[in-house]
This record gives sequence, C-alpha cells and structure tokens, in this order.
Amino acid sequence: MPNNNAHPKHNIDRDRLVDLYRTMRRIRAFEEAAEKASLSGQVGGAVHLSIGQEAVAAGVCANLRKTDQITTTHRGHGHCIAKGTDPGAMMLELFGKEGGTCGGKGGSMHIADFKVGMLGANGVVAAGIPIAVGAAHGAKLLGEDRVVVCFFGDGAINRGPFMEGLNWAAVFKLPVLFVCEHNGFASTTHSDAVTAGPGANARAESLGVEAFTVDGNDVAAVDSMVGDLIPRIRGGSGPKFLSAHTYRLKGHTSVDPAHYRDQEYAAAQWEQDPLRRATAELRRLGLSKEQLASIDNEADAEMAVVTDAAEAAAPPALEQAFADIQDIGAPVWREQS
Amino acid sequence: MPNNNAHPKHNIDRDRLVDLYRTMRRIRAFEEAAEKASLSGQVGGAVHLSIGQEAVAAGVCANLRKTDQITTTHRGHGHCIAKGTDPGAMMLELFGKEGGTCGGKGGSMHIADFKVGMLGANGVVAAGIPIAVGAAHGAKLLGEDRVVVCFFGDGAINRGPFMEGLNWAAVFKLPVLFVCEHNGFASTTHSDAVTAGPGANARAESLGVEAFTVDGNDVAAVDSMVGDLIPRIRGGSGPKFLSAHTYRLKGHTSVDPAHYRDQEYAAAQWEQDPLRRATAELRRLGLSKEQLASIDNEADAEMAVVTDAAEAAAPPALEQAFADIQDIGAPVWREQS
Amino acid sequence: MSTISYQEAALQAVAEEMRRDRRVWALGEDLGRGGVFGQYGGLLEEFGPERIADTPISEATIMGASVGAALVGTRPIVEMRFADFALCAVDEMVNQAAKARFMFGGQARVPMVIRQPSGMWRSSAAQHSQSLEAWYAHIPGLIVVAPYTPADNKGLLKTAIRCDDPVIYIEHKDNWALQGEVPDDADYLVPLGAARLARTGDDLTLVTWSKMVGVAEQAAELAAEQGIGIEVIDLRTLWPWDQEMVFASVAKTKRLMVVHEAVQAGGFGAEIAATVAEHMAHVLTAPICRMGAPRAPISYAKPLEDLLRITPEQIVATAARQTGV
Amino acid sequence: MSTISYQEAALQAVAEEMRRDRRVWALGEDLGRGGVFGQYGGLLEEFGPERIADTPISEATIMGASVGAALVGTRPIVEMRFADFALCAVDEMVNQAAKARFMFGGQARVPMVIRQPSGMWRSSAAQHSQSLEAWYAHIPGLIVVAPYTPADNKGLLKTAIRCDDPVIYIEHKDNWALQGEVPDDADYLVPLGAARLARTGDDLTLVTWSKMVGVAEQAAELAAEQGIGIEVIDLRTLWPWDQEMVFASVAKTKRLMVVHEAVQAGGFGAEIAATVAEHMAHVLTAPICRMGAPRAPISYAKPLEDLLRITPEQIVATAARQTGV
Ligand SMILES: Cc1ncc(C[n+]2csc(CCOP(=O)(O)OP(=O)(O)O)c2C)c(N)n1
Ligand SMILES: Cc1ncc(C[n+]2csc(CCOP(=O)(O)OP(=O)(O)O)c2C)c(N)n1
Ligand SMILES: [Mg+2]
Ligand SMILES: [Mg+2]
Repeated sequence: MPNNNAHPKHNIDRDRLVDLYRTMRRIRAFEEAAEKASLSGQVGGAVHLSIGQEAVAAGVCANLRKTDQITTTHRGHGHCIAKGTDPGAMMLELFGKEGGTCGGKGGSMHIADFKVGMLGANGVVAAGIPIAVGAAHGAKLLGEDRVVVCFFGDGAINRGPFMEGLNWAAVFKLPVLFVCEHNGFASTTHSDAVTAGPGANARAESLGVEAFTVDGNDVAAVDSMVGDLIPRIRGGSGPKFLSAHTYRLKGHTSVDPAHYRDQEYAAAQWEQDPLRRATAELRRLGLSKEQLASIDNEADAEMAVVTDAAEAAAPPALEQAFADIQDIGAPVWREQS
Repeated sequence: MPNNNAHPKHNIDRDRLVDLYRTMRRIRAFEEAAEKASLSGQVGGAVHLSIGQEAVAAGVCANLRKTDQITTTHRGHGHCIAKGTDPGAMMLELFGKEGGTCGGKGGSMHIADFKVGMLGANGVVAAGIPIAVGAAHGAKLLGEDRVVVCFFGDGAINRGPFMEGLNWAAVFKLPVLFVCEHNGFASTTHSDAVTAGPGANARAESLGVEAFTVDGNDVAAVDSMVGDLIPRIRGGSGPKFLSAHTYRLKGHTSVDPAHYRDQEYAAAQWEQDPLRRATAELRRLGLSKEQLASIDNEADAEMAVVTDAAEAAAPPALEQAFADIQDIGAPVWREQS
Repeated sequence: MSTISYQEAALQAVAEEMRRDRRVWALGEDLGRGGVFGQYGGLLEEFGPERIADTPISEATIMGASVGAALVGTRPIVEMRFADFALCAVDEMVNQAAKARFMFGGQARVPMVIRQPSGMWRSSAAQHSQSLEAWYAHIPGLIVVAPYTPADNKGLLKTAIRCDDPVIYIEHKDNWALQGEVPDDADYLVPLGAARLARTGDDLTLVTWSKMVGVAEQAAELAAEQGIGIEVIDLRTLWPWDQEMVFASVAKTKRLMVVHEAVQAGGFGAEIAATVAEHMAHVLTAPICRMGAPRAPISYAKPLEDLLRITPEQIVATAARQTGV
Repeated sequence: MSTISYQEAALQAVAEEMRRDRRVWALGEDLGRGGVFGQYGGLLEEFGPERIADTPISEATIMGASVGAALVGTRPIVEMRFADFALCAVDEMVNQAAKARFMFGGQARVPMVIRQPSGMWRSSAAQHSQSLEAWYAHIPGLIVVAPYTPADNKGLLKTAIRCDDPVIYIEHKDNWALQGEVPDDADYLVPLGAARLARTGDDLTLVTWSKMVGVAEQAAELAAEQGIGIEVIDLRTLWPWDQEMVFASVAKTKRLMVVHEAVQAGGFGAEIAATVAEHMAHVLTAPICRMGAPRAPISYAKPLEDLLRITPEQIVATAARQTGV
C-alpha cells in the first residue's frame, strides 16, 4: 500500500507561493469584510466563514483549469475566489444586490459562477457530492476533458450521499477529486464525537477511491499534493480523495461565539493560521515585509472597494422574484401596490 | 488485525445440525409452496424467494433469544420462520387473508411478528438498517438486554442509509449484528458491477464496525460464527458485521426467469445448495436417508397444511382497510353498496 | 399510426430522442435488462452501457448525479422504478433540481425527466402503490406530467425530454399494457400544459388524469345511458394545468367533478376544485365534488386494495346526485 | 400563567414530558449545545447525553432510527433543524413511520414527534425557508400540527409527545421570540384536531395557521376600522383539521378566506377551500378566496423575499373585495 499520508516533499517556487499567498489573502480580506457586514446587519442570512482554511481553497484551485469545475458547501467563499469568481459579484450577492453572482437570489450559501466552473455552493450538507459526481459523469459522456473537484466538510462524511457518491464515482471511473476539509467541527459539534471508525480516508478506500492526506494549513503542501493528483485524474485513473486537515478559527456562522470549544486550544490554533505560516515561508524565501504588506494592502483595498460598491448597489428588480423559475407554469409578475 | 475471514472451525453437534436442517427445510418448503401459489395467481404482489440462502437465516437465528429482534428485507421469509414466526400466519399473509401476520394488509414484503421479535420486512432496500439500529438504540435507552440482527443484501450496501446506520451503531455502541447476504445480485444486476472497492466488510470496518465473513451456504459455519458473535455483542462490545456469501438460486421474484445470468454457472450452484450440503454432513454424522426424508416430509406436510388453510381462509373484513391508520383523523368505515 | 402499448410508446419516445440528441441518456437500476417493466427493452443494444446506464441502488445519487449531469449540459432520463422510491431522493429533486436554476440566478438549467411509475398495481401494498403527484405540483420549479393514452405517453415523454426544466413524469403501472393508436412520427410532440378533451358532454365536467381517465370514460358511457352527459377532461399535465379548458367546460356544464386515484385529502383535485370555486362560483349550479382515495395506506389484500379503487359505478352514482338525475 | 416565548414554551413542554416519562428522549444535531435555535437549551444538563442525543449529520438515520426506537417502545422527539432538511429523510417519514402501524396490521405503534422548524426567516433563501405542511397532510398515518401561540406550542407539543402516532410538528422560525401567556401547569394539554377561535367577526371567516395567524389578526384589526368583521380561526392542527369550527363559522359569515405562507398551488388551503366548496356552497355569498405564496422558490434578497410575504394590508384589500365593502 502506498503511503498516502506522507506530506509530499515540496520545494515550492517563490513566485508560485506569492500567488498562493495572494489568493489566501484575498479570501481572508473578503471574509473579514463579509463578517463585518454580517454583524452590522447589512448582509442577511447565515454567513459561514472559512477563516483559517484558506490554504485548501488556494492550494487546490491553483491546479485547476478554468474549464475544470468545482462544487462547494455553505462555507464556500474561499473556493469561489480561488476558482476565479469575481469578489465584486460575490459581495453583491451577499448584500442581495443586482449584479450579484446569482442576481441576489442565492446569497452566501448559494453562490455559483458557471462561467469559471463554479457549479454552486449548497445549503444542504453533502448535497454537492452527487452533483459533482454527476458533473464529472456529464463530462465523460460528452467527451469533455474536465476534472471536477468536490469540496465538503468532515461533518458531511456521515451523510448517505457521501457514500453513494464515492461509490458512484469509482464504479463509473469518473474524473473527480473529493476534498474533505477536516476542520474539527460539524456546526457546534466536535465531528469526532459523531464519526466512528478510522476516518474519512478509510471510508473512501473502502469505496474504491484512493485516498490521501495533507496538512491543510500548509498551502505549498496542498498545492504540491493536488498538483500530483489532478494530472492523474485527468489521465483517466479514476476518482481520488484528499483529506485536508485544518481548523475553523471562527464560529460556525458569523454570529457564533463558539463557546463550546476549548478556548485555549482555539487560541493556540492561530499559530497554525495558514496565512501566518505562508508568511513565514515567504520571508524565508526572501520576500520583504514591505512586499508582503503590499499584497495584504492590495487585498484589503480590493475588498473595501467591492464592499462599498455592494453597499451602494441597487437591489434586484422585483420581477426577478419570478424570473428563472421554469419556462412554463411560472407565476407572472405584476406590479403591486 | 484479526483474521476475520477464516471460517471458524466447527465441530457441530448432530442434534443441533438436525435442528438447523429442519429450519432450513421448513423455509424451503414454505417458499416452494409460496412460489407455486404465486405462479398460480393465488398469491398477489411480488414474491422474493430466498431459496439457496436458507443457511443464513437458520444459522443466525438459532443463536437468538425470543426477546432478541430482527429486521429483514423484501426477501425475508426465511428470517421470519427462523426467528419463530408461524408459517401458518405467514401463508395467510401471502394469500392476503384474515389471520395473516399483518391481517393481510402487508403481504410478503411487509411480514412482521412483533411477539417473536420480528420487527418487519421492508419494501424499500436498506430501509430496515436504520430501523434495526434504532431498535437497538431503544433497547439501550430502556436498559433492556436485547440484541438486534439486521438482515440485508449486497445490493443494499450502496444506499446511503447503510453507511449512516453503521456509523450510528458504532457511535452509540449499539447491540446490533449486521448480516449482509451476499447472493451476487441486486435484482437483475450483478452486484459487483455497481459496487466499487474491496467489499462490504471494508466498508463496515471503515465505519468502525468489526467485520467477519462466513460461507453462507454452510449452516454449521454460520451457526458457529454467529454463536461466537452474539454473546460479544450482548456483552456490550458494540455492533458487528457479518458477510455471508451465498447464491440466489431462483430469479429476483417468483416470475423472473433470470435469463441474465450464466445458466451453466447457475445450474452448478445447486451443488452448493445449503440443504444438499447439510444433508451430506448429516449423513456423515450418521443420519439415515429415512430420518432425513422424514424431516423433509414433515416440512412439506406442514406447508401443505398451511397452504390449504390459507386458500380456504376468509379474506380480511373490509373495515380493516381503515383500521390501524392513526387514532385520530383516520377515515371512518362505512358499508358501501 | 400504429397500435402499440403505453409501454412501447414510451420506449419509442426514449429511443427517438436518444437518436436525435446525443446528450440524452437514461440511468437507473436494471436498465440494461430493460428496466423493471420492460420500458427500456432493447435500448442497451442500440445505445450502449454509457447511455443506458445501470446504476447502484443509490436513489439519492441517481437523482443528484443527474442534477450535476444536467447542469453541465447532458439531458438525463432518471428512472425511479416505483414512485415510492423517489422518496429516497427528495432533497435532490426538490432542494436541488427544482431550485438550481432560480437560486443561481438563471445561470444554468436542469433539463431532466424524472420517471416515476405510480399507482396501485396488483397487490403491491403500501410502499409500492402511491400516487404523489400533488406533492410535486406544490414545488416551484417542477413540471408535472401524467399521461393516460399511449399516444400521449409518446408525445409527452418526447416533449419532456426536450424541455429545459425538470419534469416529474408519472406513468401509471396499470397502464403499461394499454393499447392505442400512436403516431409513428419521430417529431410527434404533445405540448406540456395542454389538457385533452377525452369526451364531450353537457351536464358535468369531470377532470381527471392518468389511469382514472379510462375509468371516467367508462363512467361517462354508463351515465350517458342514464341521460347524463359527462364531459371528460384528461388533464395530462398537472403543472401547469390547463385552466382554460377546464373553465370553458365548466362554463358550459356548470358542474365540476374531479377524480383521482391519489388520496383525496391534500390531493391535486383540491387545487382544481379550489381554483374553480374561486373563479367560477357564479356559474356553478351544483356544488363541486371531488372523488379520491380515503386517507389510508394501501392494503395488500385484494378486496381491501380494491376498496380504494374508484369505480365507474361510483362516479355515475355521484354524477347522478350532482346533476339531480 | 407566565409570559414566556414560543421557544421557551416548547422547551418547557419537552422538559416536563421528559420528566414525566422516561421513555421520552430527543435526538438531532447539536442538541447538546441547545439546538440551533436554543430550543433545547439546558436539557442536556438535566437529562444527560443519552436522552438529549447529539447525532451525526444523518437525517435519514435520525428519522429511521427513531422509527425503530419508537417501534420498540421509546418515544423519540426528532429534531430536523430546518423543515427543508427533512427532505433528506422522506422515505423514513412517509414509507416507514407513517405506514408501519397499518402495514403490520396494528402490531406496533410509532410514537414520534418530528419537529420541523419552517417558514421564511431572515433571508434564508430557497433551501432554508420552505413551508411544506401540505405534503404531510396528504400522507395517511401522519398527524400535522402547526401552533402559533406560545401557549399552544406548549400544550400541543406535550400532546404530540403523548400521542401514539407520528406527529409532524411545525414550528415557525419567525415565532421563536414571540411572547405570550403560557399556563405553568405540567398537565396543560391542547387537544389535537381542535382549532382555536382567535377573533370573532361576522363578515368573513379567515382560516389560517402558524405565523400567519398574527398577520391575520393584524389584518382583522385594520379591517374592523373599515367596518369589516373578520373571524380568525387558528387551525393549529392541519390533520385532522377542525371542520366543525370552520363550517360553523362559515355558516355564520357566509364567506371564506384561507391564508397561508406556503405556496398557494397545491397548498393546504386548497383542501379547506375545496371542502367548504363541496359542503357549504349553498350558504356562501361570495366566492371562496385563497391567499398563499406564488409558486416561486424563495429569494435571498430581502425585497424579493418580502414580496412572498403576505401582509395585513393585502388581506384587508382582499377582504374588502370579497365582502363588497
Ligand atoms: C442535510 C443538512 N443537515 C444539517 C444542516 C445544518 N448544517 C449546516 S452546516 C453544518 C455542519 C457541517 O459540518 P461540515 O460538513 O464539517 O462543514 P463545516 O461547517 O465544518 O465547513 C450543519 C449541521 C444542513 N445544512 N444540511
Ligand atoms: C430504495 C429501493 N430501490 C430499489 C428497490 C427495488 N429493488 C427491490 S429488491 C432490489 C435488489 C436488492 O438487492 P439486494 O439488496 O442484494 O437484495 P436481494 O434481492 O439480493 O436479496 C431492488 C433494486 C427498492 N425496493 N427500494
Ligand atoms: Mg467541519
Ligand atoms: Mg443481493
């Protein structure tokens, strides 16, 4: 049995790490802005932050083509940005405004951006798994050269569609990379407490899907591992599974103080913040503090601009409430008093 | 890792094997009668025969107490008889008559007999798994000393509730024995063709449920293996999983000629008929042809009697169509023209 | 025109559409052996296992993977085997397939046909006999079709396959053998949302669908002997339903009866009855009347099962009361 | 009597019933931290993790295991978190829980309460906002309850827990904070199947339930200023529903309006409207009228979401048309 749990030796190129860092920083800046807007009430609905988990999004998506596709979850801002979705359109979506990725009709949990291969976040845990598998099935049927990456959490591996979807991908030998972001929590529950057996990888292997593990807070490690896996999947070797171990530095939603976790442990986890670790590595590779600060500032500035724009933007036209339901049998819009 | 795949050495007592043989023979006789009644149109609905798989039912249930419980599937006649359900009531049920296990309202796919711990067959593949797990959960909550056995097929291991149910049983450390009857088929499909990975046991182990394999056509082997497992489960060691390898000698339903399978292979499988194998073993242990024939004849006679009785029995009173729906809000029976 | 069965008509529809459009494929359990009712017979031989895909027993993923495959441009025909098993895939049908287009702001479409063989059939008992069309009619984003004639099963299935939105396609299990004249034309399409006037009559409008159309026609025949003219409307599509035809008929007959096999309480008949009550109360000369099943699970024993079946005689008796004849 | 919230009332009901009957337990995700809306707050401390059970994210098995646990004599309270997630457990609810008693010929009972927080709530979008009570009312074997007042949320939840049949228990997410007088009595029970006359009036009977009761009461207030007397009936239990009270009220007012948050097409309002049309056409002086949501998924953006909310003003305008004032 190959040792799938070893971290690949990575000797990352400085420019590549700068790019990965920039992606992570942009995700962080976006979510910090989203968090503020959520707490101030400008953004409605539930907002799930991936702060602390950015290395997975950045490291995975850096290895994808624009024509490749992903599905994600309720905690998907990072995956969207890393796959190339415009944060401006995303912020408009969070604010429920015209010009949002979904015209303001989906919100944080339903961001989608088909033109960059982002097939949708999902409000139902594990529901994106069969959808990703089906997208890969579709690619195979259409003879299109695409890989589909399916992101989900450690809580999702206890839902039936997880097992069904992996078995399906293996039976039909589909080009899917399953990425389980193991952040320790299923909402306010420690995922360990409700998950039996040796873990996600054993489940994947038992379903015929070769499984790998990576330090999900080490962006270079994720990049290297996925850089190895994607060409194999593209080459027709069937689905693969990757467990990325990380930590959710914030609560389940923007308003969850997460009192249920060991506060000392949680605080200590900030040492493992993937941004902090990448910063250290970049400094080691010779990047100056000023160069790093300029990336940070650029990201913050970008997100300040999109937030201001989202605040100022118009709400969707009311008739959008009845648009894009179905071609026949949908309600007819009538201006109301 | 313990070698769970070895057949346990069994040195079975002759009397015990006679009892197991008798159970198997009664199941066979019941199903041969049911098959005839189905083909003649006296029994409606779908009838799924377990002919060739009797050793699993007999070998497992011989190790259960009356207070222990089981759930089964669409192919459950054998499990019912082995658990102690009266074949007379079962045959009445198949004929849709008064006095049937379910008053004629369930039919072959919904036989239940709570007084002997038979919690129900099920028309939905894998649906019995969470129900069995819940019955065990209930036993634990109520502090009752019971083991629950959950029977299902190799096709069921591709449904989500299979995975969810096993994880649940392991998380809550419930007294359940999962028995997967691997008969090679999921309806008309070879189960291998739609099942990825190394098999049911690997799936179970990955979910934290220790798994074992047995030759499901060797009733003494099943008996011995389960005789070992049940006390451990009863002792609080948590759920266990058993794959019983067997073969469905008939079609999926009584009317399925099973043209889709290799006819030569299928014919050869009759050599492995558990009844035939037990006969040989009993002969080796000194049972005479006559003694065996008398068991066979007794079983046939018993089932002839119950079939005649079922044929002659009255249909359920019409008002039963509206009975036992719910205490309030159920339709009121009115004699119709 | 050829005289073929309801089942053969569906088979023709699928084969023709698969020939016409490479993106169309079918998936479900046992399809390679023709499907559980033979309604895919021979398709594997023509189209191969990629497009007539045998699946694991994984209803949630049959449905969910179809949503994904539809989102990226294929056109899956999803076989659920029995409508009852679709209950293992409701999140995928209702939270995903029905909502994706809207929720994503119109970026993508979900062209899929979800075949759900329905209804009471030969003592199949409570878990293999349900008629749940009312559920799907209640869900925004879904189209609901329930053909009765073989011709409609060809024309509507073809239209459903060409439709860019998800369609719940309900075939009645008791109809597979029903024979009828079916156009041979590979472009024979029946529009969604249009009812079929099965029989004209002056005294009472009877709206129904699926297998009950045949029962209603028999009832109309019997009623005619008693001098009651029943106009039978075969709704064919439940959502959107043909209000225009129903209203026009009620305007003429001034009486409405709705008949369906499904449970009456909360059945789709309630929607039709309520809509007519709201809009046509002024023309009605008799109270609206619904006939559906009692709110009871379906029994296995034949006499009990039969008790839940609506008969032509019951319809005639009710029609006689309603028309005062 | 104490003034407490809808959420606290439910908490009281569960705690009291768990004290009273050791067989009662609750299971679902995150219950140990009080549940997603705090409606289980503090119960873990009193009853321990066996009876306030944190589960995996396995809706199908939360439901299915509860069926098994109910069949053997426990009385599970099943928390589905959002009604939308119950769609991951429909086989278990509809094919198993609802049918087991009947299908097994009355050998066993399935006493379980399935809590489904429902309805639109703070821009929760299409997958966290649905009202699907009509579905469950259509299924034989299920009881359906949708309380509006805090007192009813105590009394009905207690009755539901004591009920020997499966109960779909629908709490409106926008109601959690609603304050009201609630009896302290640990034996305060509200009977299933009995509606509540929320307000009397002579001109129009308005039947509604759940959060819409409050909206209807506001509408009645406004309408009274215009001289229209609206009688508001809070149905509370949808199946079985209180025909007697509705019929008596319609006999008096001679007009019926049904209002619900759920999609109007195929909503439970259709059942009430149809039943009244069938039985009381002779007394009605105006057409029946339903007000429900358009058949559209629920948008995230607040102005679009609001568009699907029925307002007191809309009800008054409709009532004015209906009563000709
Ligand atoms: C089917 C379903 N059940 C429950 C929920 C509520 N819920 C939303 S997120 C979540 C936790 C998910 O945990 P995990 O998969 O690990 O993702 P994470 O939040 O950690 O990113 C839960 C229970 C849901 N959205 N869908
Ligand atoms: C959820 C569901 N899907 C499909 C079916 C139809 N069906 C009945 S039995 C069966 C095959 C089951 O195979 P297996 O679990 O191996 O049991 P076996 O028939 O071999 O005993 C299928 C697909 C069903 N009853 N329920
Ligand atoms: Mg997690
Ligand atoms: Mg099998």
